[in-house]
Amino acid sequence: MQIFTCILLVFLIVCAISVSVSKNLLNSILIYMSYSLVMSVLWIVLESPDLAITEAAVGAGVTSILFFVTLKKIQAIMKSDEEEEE
Amino acid sequence: MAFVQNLPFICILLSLFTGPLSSILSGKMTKKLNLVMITAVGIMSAMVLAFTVKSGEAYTYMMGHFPAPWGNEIRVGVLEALLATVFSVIMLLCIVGGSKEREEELESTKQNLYYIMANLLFCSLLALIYTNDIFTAYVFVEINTISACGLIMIRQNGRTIEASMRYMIMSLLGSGLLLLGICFLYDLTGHLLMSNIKEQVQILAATGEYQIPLLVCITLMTVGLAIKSALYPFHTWLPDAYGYSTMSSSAILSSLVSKGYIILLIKIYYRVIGIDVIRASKITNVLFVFGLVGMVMGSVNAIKENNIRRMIAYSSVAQIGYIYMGLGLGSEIGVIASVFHILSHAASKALLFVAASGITRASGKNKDFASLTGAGFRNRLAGIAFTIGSLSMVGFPTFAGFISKFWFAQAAFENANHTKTMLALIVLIISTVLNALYFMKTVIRIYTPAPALAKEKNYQNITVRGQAPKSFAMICFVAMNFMLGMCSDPIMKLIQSGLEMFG
Amino acid sequence: MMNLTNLLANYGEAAAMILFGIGFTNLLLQNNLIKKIIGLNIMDTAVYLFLALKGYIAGRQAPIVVDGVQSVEAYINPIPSGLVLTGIVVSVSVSALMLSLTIRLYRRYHTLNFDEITTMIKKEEK
Amino acid sequence: MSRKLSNNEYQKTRGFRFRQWFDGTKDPYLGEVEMKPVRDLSTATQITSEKKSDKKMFLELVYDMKHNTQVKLFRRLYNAFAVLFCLLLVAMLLAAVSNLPLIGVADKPVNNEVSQRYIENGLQETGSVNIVTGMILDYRAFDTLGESHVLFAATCTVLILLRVDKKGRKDKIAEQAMNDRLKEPKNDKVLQGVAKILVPPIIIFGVYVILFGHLGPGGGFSGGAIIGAGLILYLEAFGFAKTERFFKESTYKKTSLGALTCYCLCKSYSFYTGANHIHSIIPLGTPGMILSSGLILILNICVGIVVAGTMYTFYAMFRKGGY
Repeated sequence: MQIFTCILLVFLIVCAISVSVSKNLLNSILIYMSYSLVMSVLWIVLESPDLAITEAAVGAGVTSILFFVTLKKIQAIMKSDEEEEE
Repeated sequence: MAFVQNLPFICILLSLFTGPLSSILSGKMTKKLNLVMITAVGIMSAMVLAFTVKSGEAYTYMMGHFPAPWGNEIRVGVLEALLATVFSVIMLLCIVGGSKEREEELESTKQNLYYIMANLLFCSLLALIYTNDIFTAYVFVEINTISACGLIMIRQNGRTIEASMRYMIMSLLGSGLLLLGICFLYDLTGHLLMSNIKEQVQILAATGEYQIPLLVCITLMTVGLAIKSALYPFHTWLPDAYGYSTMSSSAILSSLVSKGYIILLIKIYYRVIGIDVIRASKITNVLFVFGLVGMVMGSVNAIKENNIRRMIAYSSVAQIGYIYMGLGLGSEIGVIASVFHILSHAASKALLFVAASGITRASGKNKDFASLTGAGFRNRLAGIAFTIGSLSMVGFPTFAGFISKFWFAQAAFENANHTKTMLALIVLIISTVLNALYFMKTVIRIYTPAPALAKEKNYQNITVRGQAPKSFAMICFVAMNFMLGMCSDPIMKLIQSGLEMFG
Repeated sequence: MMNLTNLLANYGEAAAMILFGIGFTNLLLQNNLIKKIIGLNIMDTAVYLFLALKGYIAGRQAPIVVDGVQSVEAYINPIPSGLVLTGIVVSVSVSALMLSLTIRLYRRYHTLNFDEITTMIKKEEK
Repeated sequence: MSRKLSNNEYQKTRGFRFRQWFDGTKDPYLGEVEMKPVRDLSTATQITSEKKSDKKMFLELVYDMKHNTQVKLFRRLYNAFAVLFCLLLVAMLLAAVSNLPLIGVADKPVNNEVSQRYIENGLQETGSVNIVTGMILDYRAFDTLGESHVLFAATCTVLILLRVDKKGRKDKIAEQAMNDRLKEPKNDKVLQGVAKILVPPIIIFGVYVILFGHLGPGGGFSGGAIIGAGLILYLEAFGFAKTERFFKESTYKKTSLGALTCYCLCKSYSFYTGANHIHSIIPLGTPGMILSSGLILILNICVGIVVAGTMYTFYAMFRKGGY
């Protein structure tokens, strides 16, 4: 069990670092999403199922959706700007 | 249990509930609701104050069916009731004073959202004042942050949105540190209620266990709240946020919001960790140094500023420096002076913001100094009010600011550490001179007659009746400043007895 | 100062602190607004991980009463879970607020770089 | 070759297609599925290099690099100090952690009389089988009351920032906000099919999580978020025209006001009776049944409604600036 926890923790740290390093915003968001999922697995390991459900629904679900929508919105604004320029 | 003892709880619930209720009402109705609510809370807090002064001791109020270490609690003493009363008066006057600006600057469909934010902000301030549970304090700190951000950005232009982003980033850093500090403290003591944590911390301090984590946890909470209350190196969000948001927001933010965090810090020092442990940890010295730097640097920046609102905002940075300097002296009297300064600064800074908006309205809404020339003649009441506010800030006798500076000096004199005494006194003098420089510069400018300028730019005179709500607010603020300045003794006694109840 | 054997035993908390540091650095230093917000979320979840580890006791079960067993020896500490539950909701609302601020800023200044926005505002003023 | 079919017929069978696909001679689906034509790589690199130089020019224009070496130096120093500060912070925290009580051990300050009472008497005192739910909605209900108002406050700030008020505004921003769906495929068949299958179970699961919050893991927050996610999926598949039939801004306001009012009233009652030592008349019921644990079920439903509405509102505001 300890080894499993350790692997998850290392994965979390790797995710957190690669979020800040990655050049592509979409990649960062995807990595953050997986970070949240791993976190919710970790919470199941730590015997807190309430937290795991909430983190899976809120952290990996809704927050990530909001990130995606923001990115999409930004791209939409970018596109309409480009059209205007043309 | 007397019925009066229920009132703090009713105040919190009432202000909390008016937030959602405002969401379905129209703009005008919400304004009325908001004013009625704040007035009611003010009256109730005054009754609580009378009750606690009479009974002479603090009491705790169970939030739920479970006693102390298991359930939530709020705690009511003289200091809490006093702060709640003063805060509700100031909040009411700020909202009244800025009503015209709000109508002009905000979109008509977003009027009621403003009052939702104001109600929730007020509720969170009350909860921060009264709560006896450190995690509840964290939750309400977050409400406070979000609703303050709403108040900043509701007037929408690029500046305010950038300022609120900056504000959010800084405050979130602060609340992250605060939350981590709370977690450490919970791990060390196993409690979340302030009184129980204190007992455990006393035991830890006596046995010498967990010294390093305790120190780290004190540091985390102090730094977190210092960031949130804009102590000098963390003040970068402040001038933009206060300078460009609508007037009543700036007044509320500068006089109440940042003070709410300082009060929470004082509460943590006295009721959670215990002031002896804090003194032994030497964190007060750090606060002292940062306070001194803030006092000077805030004033220097204010002198450089060419926009009257931003100048007042930078002056807030300096005044927060004063408060932290008082805390940093580490003595009882220093803290009393700080608490008094919180009240006096709230009264005079709100007055300055209201008066400054009156002056700028008489100058075609220009905020730079050149167009303010002679504004004191065009809007006489605002000119007088601004002068009084400035005098109070500088520390002219008979006004509130003088008393707090006097007590700061007194506290510095009585300090056992002579380097601290010398430093505090020197910086007090320097800062007062700098204060006088920029405030008197403004006062002289608004009383320099400039009929040519007024004619050329077609400025209009504003009479007292032409700005009835603002005049009312200004007169009340001036009266408050006088009251705090002339009869400060009873208030000082109240603060002293309140702090004793804290301990 | 540093108690290394203890630190190794507390490896979970150490990892949480490192995550906190990464999140804090991102929130403070990243120029990109979206990465700043991800940093904020990482920082918050790190604190929650720290708290959840506080409540964990090896060999005990989640605090949901099974078969009427109500002894302390059977379950882990429920308090940290409750606190984290509160915290998660706070952090989702804060990040929604930050994201909407980002959209507004992008709409006006057409960049996600906070430094560029600041310099543009300064130029505007002049 | 021992093939029964003639060559002509054989070419129509799946086996032939499979073989062709396997050999890589021809893609069997080419021409049947729409595919984007592959962009020429050389133009792409050209575009990126152009963009890079544009960016550089822009940066030079904004920062005025030539004349602003001071600013540059300041930024570098600032960054160095900030990194140093963060490293120091982490070191300090690690030092503190190394001195904390060990994890996974029962004998430490956190496991004191507080958690003991929650575990030992929680079932009798709150009626909730899930001790965490009982704790946040009964023992420490004031926190949770504040928390649901955090959500409400955040929704209001998002409304302030992103709501497009239609009244007589036809400027660029409003149009941009409205038009962002024009560039996407509408009525995507695959998405709609998946949504038709998935949305009902998601919402039912959310309702289950809310209603069984006091009996198992879950509760108002997680269940509300799940329902919100289901609504978001529905909206994404079928568009705003369909959702407007049952969810408008006024719906959100009324439901959340109703839920928060109910929450405030319930909790005021229990706070008031608790503090004044009046016996509460609310029955706790038999633990383990769905209608049990006093106010907790009602509070969970209220919180669930607020959270679901909030999540949906966030999404709708981000998407369109309206419902």
